[in-house]
Amino acid sequence: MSAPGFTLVVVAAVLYSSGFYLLLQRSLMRVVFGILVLGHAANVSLMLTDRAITLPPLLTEHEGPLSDPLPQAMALTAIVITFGVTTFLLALAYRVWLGDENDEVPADLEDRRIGRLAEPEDSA
Amino acid sequence: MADLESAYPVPAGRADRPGGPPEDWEAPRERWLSTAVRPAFGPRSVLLEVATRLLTPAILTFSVFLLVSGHDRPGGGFAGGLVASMAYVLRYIAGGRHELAAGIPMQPNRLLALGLLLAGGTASAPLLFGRPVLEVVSYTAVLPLFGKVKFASYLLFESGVFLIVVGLVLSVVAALGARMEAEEYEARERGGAWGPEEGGAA
Amino acid sequence: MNALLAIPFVVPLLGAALALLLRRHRRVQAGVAVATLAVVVADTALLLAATADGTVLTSQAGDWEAPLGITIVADPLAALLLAVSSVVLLVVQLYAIGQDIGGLSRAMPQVFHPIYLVLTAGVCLSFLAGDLFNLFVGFEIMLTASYALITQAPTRARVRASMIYTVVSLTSSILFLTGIALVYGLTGTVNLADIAVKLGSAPAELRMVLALLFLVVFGIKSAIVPMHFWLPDSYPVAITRISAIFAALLTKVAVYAIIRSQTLLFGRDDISTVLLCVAIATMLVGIFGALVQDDINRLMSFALVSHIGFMIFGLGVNSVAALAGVVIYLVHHIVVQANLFLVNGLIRQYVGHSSLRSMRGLTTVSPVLALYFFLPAMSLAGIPPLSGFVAKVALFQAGVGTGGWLVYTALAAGVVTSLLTLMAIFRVWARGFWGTPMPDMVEARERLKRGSHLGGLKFMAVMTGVMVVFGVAIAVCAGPLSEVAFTAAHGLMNGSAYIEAVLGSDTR
Amino acid sequence: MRAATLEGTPSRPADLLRPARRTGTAPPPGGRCASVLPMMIDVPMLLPAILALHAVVAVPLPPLVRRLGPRAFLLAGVPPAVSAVWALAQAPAIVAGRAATAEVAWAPALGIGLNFRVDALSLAMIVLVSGIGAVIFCYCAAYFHHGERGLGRLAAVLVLFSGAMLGVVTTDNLFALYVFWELTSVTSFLLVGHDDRKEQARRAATQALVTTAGTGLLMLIGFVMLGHAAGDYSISGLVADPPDGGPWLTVALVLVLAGAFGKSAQVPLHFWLPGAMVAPTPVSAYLHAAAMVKGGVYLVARLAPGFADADLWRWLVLGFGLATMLVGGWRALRQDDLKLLLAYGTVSQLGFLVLLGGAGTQVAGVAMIAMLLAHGFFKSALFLTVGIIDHQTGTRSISRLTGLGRRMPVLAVAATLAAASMAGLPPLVGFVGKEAALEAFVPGAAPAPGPEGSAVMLTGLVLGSILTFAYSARFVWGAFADKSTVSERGFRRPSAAFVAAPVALTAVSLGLGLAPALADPLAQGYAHDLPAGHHAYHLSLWHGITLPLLLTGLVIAAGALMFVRRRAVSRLQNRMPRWPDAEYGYHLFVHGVYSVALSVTRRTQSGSLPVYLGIILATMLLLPGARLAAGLITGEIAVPGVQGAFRLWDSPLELLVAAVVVVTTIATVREHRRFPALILLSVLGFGIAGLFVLHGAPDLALTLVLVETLTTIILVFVLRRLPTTFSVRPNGWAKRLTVLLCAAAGTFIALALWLMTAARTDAPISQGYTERADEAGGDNLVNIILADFRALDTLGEIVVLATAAVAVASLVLLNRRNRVVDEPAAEVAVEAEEEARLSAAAEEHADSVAAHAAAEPALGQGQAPARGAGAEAGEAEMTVRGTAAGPEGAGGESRAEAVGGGPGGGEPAEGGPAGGPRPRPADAPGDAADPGPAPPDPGDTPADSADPPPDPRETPADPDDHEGSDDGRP
Repeated sequence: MSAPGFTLVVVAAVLYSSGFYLLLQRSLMRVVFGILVLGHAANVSLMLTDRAITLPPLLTEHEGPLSDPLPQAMALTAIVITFGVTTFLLALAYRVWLGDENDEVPADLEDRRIGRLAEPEDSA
Repeated sequence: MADLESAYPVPAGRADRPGGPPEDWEAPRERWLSTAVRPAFGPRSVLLEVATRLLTPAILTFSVFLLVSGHDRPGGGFAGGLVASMAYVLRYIAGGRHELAAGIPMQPNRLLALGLLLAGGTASAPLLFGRPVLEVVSYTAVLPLFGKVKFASYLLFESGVFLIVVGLVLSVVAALGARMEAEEYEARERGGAWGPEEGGAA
Repeated sequence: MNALLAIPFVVPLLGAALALLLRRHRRVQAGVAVATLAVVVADTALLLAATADGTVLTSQAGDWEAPLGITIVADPLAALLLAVSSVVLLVVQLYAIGQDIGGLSRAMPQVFHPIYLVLTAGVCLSFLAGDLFNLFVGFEIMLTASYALITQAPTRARVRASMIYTVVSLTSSILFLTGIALVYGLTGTVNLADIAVKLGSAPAELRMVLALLFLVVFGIKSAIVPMHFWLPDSYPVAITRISAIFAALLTKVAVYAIIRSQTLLFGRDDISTVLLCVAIATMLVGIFGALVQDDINRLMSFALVSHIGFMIFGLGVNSVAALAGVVIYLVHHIVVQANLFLVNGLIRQYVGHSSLRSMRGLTTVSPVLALYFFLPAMSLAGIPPLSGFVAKVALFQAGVGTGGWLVYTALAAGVVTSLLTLMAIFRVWARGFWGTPMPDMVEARERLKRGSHLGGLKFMAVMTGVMVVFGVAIAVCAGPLSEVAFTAAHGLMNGSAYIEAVLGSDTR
Repeated sequence: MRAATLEGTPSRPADLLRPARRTGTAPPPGGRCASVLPMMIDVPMLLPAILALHAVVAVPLPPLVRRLGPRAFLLAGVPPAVSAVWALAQAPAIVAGRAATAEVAWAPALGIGLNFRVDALSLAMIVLVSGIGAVIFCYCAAYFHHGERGLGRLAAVLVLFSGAMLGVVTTDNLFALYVFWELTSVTSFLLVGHDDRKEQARRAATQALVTTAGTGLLMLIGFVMLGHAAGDYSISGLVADPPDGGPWLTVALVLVLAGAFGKSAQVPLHFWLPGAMVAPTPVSAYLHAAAMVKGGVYLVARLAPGFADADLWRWLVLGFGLATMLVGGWRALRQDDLKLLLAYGTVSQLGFLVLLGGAGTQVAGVAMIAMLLAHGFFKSALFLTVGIIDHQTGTRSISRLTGLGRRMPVLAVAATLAAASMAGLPPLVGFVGKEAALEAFVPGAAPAPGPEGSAVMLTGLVLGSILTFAYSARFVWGAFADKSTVSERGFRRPSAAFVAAPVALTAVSLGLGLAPALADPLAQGYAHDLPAGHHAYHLSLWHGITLPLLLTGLVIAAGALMFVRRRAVSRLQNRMPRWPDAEYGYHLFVHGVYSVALSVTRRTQSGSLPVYLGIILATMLLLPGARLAAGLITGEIAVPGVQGAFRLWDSPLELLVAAVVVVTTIATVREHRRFPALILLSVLGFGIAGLFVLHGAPDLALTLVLVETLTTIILVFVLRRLPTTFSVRPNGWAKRLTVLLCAAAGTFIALALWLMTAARTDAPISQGYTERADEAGGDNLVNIILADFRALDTLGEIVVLATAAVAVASLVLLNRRNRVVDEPAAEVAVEAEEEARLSAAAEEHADSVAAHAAAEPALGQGQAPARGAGAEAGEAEMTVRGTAAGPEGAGGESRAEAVGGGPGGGEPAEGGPAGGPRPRPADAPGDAADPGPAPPDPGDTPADSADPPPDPRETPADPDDHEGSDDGRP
């Protein structure tokens, strides 16, 4: 059979790369944006599995090859889940901001304490 | 504490301060226009408020249509729920938190619980008869006025979805919109620094 | 049969809805929660009894046959883990209620109970899912509930921790979804059994890519090195009952997913070299981390990471005996980790914190507490005759039985890890439990004894005791447990019983 | 109470432990009363019952001791006494070769079973473990004081230990052996650490545990390998039919021997035994003379019949045994503390026993049994003697004791006899054993080590015996002699009951010496299984004028000379170069482990979320990514060809929308102002929706548009609070690396998608949905799937939504007192302080130590005393308490936080029950897990935390440091 159109593949690559890049930022809002972009990316990849442009999977309106409904259903579920979780992440970001007056993801204190402990060790 | 109502009234201790609204302040339900409304974004626009109030029933009706017709046309519980909640979001944007509080039928948590009960109940009902979970039962009746009408249990299930989506959006708007607004208000009362008027997208 | 399979996730959902409705009536709400979990415990016990002989039970949701509809499957492995998890969930629930009675917690009971029940549903659904996308949904239910739980009583530290936790989990979820897209792209199906069949005709190299990708996806959630960093930064910060249940169950569900995917889906492909290397790294890095921690909860979290390595080791050895060892280890570890975190919670109640830097003489402050800590800690270190020993022996036997230099290296790492675990635990014991109690600890104890919340505290202690007894019972019942484990392992290695049960049975 | 226990318990546990399969006679008939008598006859099941009796008695002991005081130890002595009586009753049958067996099933699938088999060797060990155990329990009743701290716990653990030890010597399953073996390690840990307020006790206990459990783990692996090779985990089966050799078998034997050597304190693992002498003296007498340390000897002797033929085994056992014997003896000579003298003597004797047990010849076997019994009796008698001396005079230092012989003549005589047995003088059992031992290595007498080997061993044994004689003499002299240079100390006469125990044990030594025939059948019973020697040898006082007898004469002469010229010996010892200390090795090990752990953890656990996520991405590239790349390069993964499957786009419109999506995505990434980024993001969302429309997914597009709108609105809610611009990371290699990593990860995923979808062979299952849509009754396939075919997913999804909603609400709509923003200044301030300190420390790379010190001015002083050699218990505690109580000192605020667990003092966690409705919102105490406030305790750096590795030359834990007093100076 055939491969999916390469345009969509490029779109997926860009979405994933950008999403990952945003995810790796210190600013929480950008992390949230990253999750949103990655959500789109995942949905596009589900679309990709349907290898050709076809008609909507509505039995009444059309005759001819219909697009694959299952990835669509899964993408729909995924969209909604991403939406729910994103709102939570936003609430969390708000909370971080309430506490810290900035929206950066702070490093773990205890980890840094352990890291600091080791320093005299090394110099000795 | 995760209740909506606790989000709206200005927190205790602030009520009797002169200039602040009374503690149990609530937007008037009956009037077309409320005077003490402060919109979430930007300056107050009477036109928007009226339009919103007029639109709400229409949007809600459309959402129910989406819910019911989902099986045959694009739509369904999600889309319906999202559209319905859009009505409330609009209301909040136009009229602020008090307007929102006045407009919603019940607390979001209760909506969520009811939706979950509805969907979960539909899912588990077949179990009582030894059938697999979520089996769909449909029944076609001939009603005097409507003619042939099909009742299918997935409609109940979809209604659960609908309620939960509405509950989610209301809950989020209440939390991230109204609560934050209330806090700002508080902070301003306190002589705090920042005001909210910084642009607005919608 | 349909009901038996559906109850573990449907009833908690209904319970959650009820609890959410009843949040004003705290006692009723707690009652609903306990009743729900009791039903789940009873149901999973029946499931275990029904599958212990290797039977694979299935139920088709909505009565649509297998690849179209979603299959709910209980094989011995799933049933065993379900049974153990549900007991742990119930005990922790009761512990939490005790804490709430005593007013000893800042968590919000009104939302705690519903979310906890949702978590239960998510865990059960993940164990029972016979469908890859449904597994994803089960994971999401579990994870969303865990996001909500980890932010209970949000302090700065908790918000910070949950940020790390949430973002990492979301990353893994997105990758999981991507993985599903890949699998669907390659096979055109999402039913696990169907995928297993159709992957047979797929190119081997692509299969291998998928196998490794799913290892990464589930590896993030099960905290295997080098993807474990988030765990010690987030679990210990949550309130006790929540870290307990997280440590006990969440990582294990992910390990279960690894086992299921690597045996059923990718059983033909041999990634044992990767698994063994990962196992060695996980064991050592985890336990090294544990050795240098000053906070008991953090120490236990690192130990948790380390001992995940044992399970991955068993999977890497990849024989029936090894998988049986993994199953025993899973069961043992679920109970022991929950137990240790519950004890840590009691320590926090007694001492006010869990930092070894200012803790001495707990044996004097509370001998019972010392006993409660000692037994599970010994079990964790694999000291006989506790369950950890049985689990470790099973894994060691499998390792020796398979042989090969990499396996022996991993075995050596396992021995070193066991020893270092012992050292880490005795560091806690020698510093926190022995010695002259600090004056403020004695004071705090006196205050507790006089306080009005003693009843709640006692209830918590009793529940911790129940968990200790459960842990000991696992060791005592090692015979039947190992029988079931071997049955489960046979099923995993073979896979055909699973596939036949899902696909073979025609429309009933 | 006691009567009830005696009557009730033997039958009850037996009922509980009724085996699945029986090897003995028929099961006892039902009724409980009726079962007592048959149980006595039903020999097999009695042993598990006796084992259970130990556990049953242990449980009520703590409260009983609180009520009755030390007298409760008499009750504690019941289980060992019962076991000893049972063993003696079985003796005739066992000696005749009919081993008693019993079996309790546990986990047969894993080969773990509680199988028991009592033969001659086991019988000899039971006599030691239970017989001497019972005597020591009686002694305890006189030794301890009423109301002593933790006495109940001690009694309970001691009984448990006794049971575990009984298990070790009677079990016939490798795993069960390991179970009991580790139980003895753990119980001994608790016993050695009995006085847990002493730093030294804590350290010695940990040290002993790490050594024995660590080697025990090696042994476990060895067991598994042995059992796997033999296909059987039963010891008797293994010994009767040892598996064929092979490299792994050799490894297995080495591992097993490592366990045995660790337990029996063989050089170089011997250091823990003298350290463990901080335990109460009766405990030492029991654990470190009679029972636990014999475990390794027992294991060696147990396996010798099967494996003594292996060369490696023989040389390991003989070599380490001899070395231990000499080193222990040599070091015993320089001890001033009587107990340490005995401890090193024990090390020496253990070497001797291991050597005899492992030699594998019949004569050596006979000698081993004799020496085993002899050592158990004389050494425990001597320990008990030291206990009495310590108890009555308050010291056990040779240089401070004088004139005790006059004042405690009975004890002196008994102890002298015991010491004589140790020195190998007739007519004591020690002499009998030593004769046999020397005989075993007379060149040509046995085939085993070969003539040269025998000669070397014999020489070594003679040297060791000379040392033994010398330190035995030194013990008697040191404990009881009149020394002119020492003034007499205050003294209380011991009660008769107190002295009875050592006297009784010595009496047994004497009795067995006079009538060696009593022990001979036992010895023969064991030796029977060993590879044959060339002639039968029986224990006897008189064998005629033989080489061993002459050598004994030599030993006595040389030993006496060494004792007389003790000052010269002592000078010689002081001049000897110090050997690298094994304990130093242990500390190096511990220290090394902690350093490695610290540096590993510091390097891996950075605490930074972007780093964590980056590592996850890198892992994804490294595992599946590399695999995909490899497959592409090797051509094993087919790439869709240009002419056939490859398509660039599906419609021009798609290309347009895709271009919009790509451009907005990249613009979103590059945008650093929040609102423009937000708008770009919404455009992106709508673009994706457009793609969905093009691909025939109207449902998806509709939902996405709605969701996107809502998301945007909610983002606006939140974003209006946050800073106008996002923080920007400087351009640098880190950023470039990130870009590269993300681009590679994205490309990998997209490529994989493309390739996998192209490689699909089967039609997707969706066909089925189209066919069966009418059954479900609807036209919108997507919706039917969501609401019917796969409604379970939808159910899960709405649960996620509901949970997220509740989570958002509970996170934002909190009680006022729970809001982070209203936390009191305290926590925030402290955290900020800590933050500042951390960043300061992080920045000053140049001199991190200085930064460290500067950041914690208060800690400077505390560090030295706690760290140094003065880690003596009291002082260390003082230091800790000092810092704890001194919040008003420098850095006081953060200090108070750390110690008190927050402003509420030591309030319990998670909300502080005392807190109630107070308006203090911080759960600072509950949050004490939050590391913020506390700077590290002085002297508590992980490096020296569990087991501080101080300079061994300076530690009081190192027993050798007592030698400062030189030789007592008479």
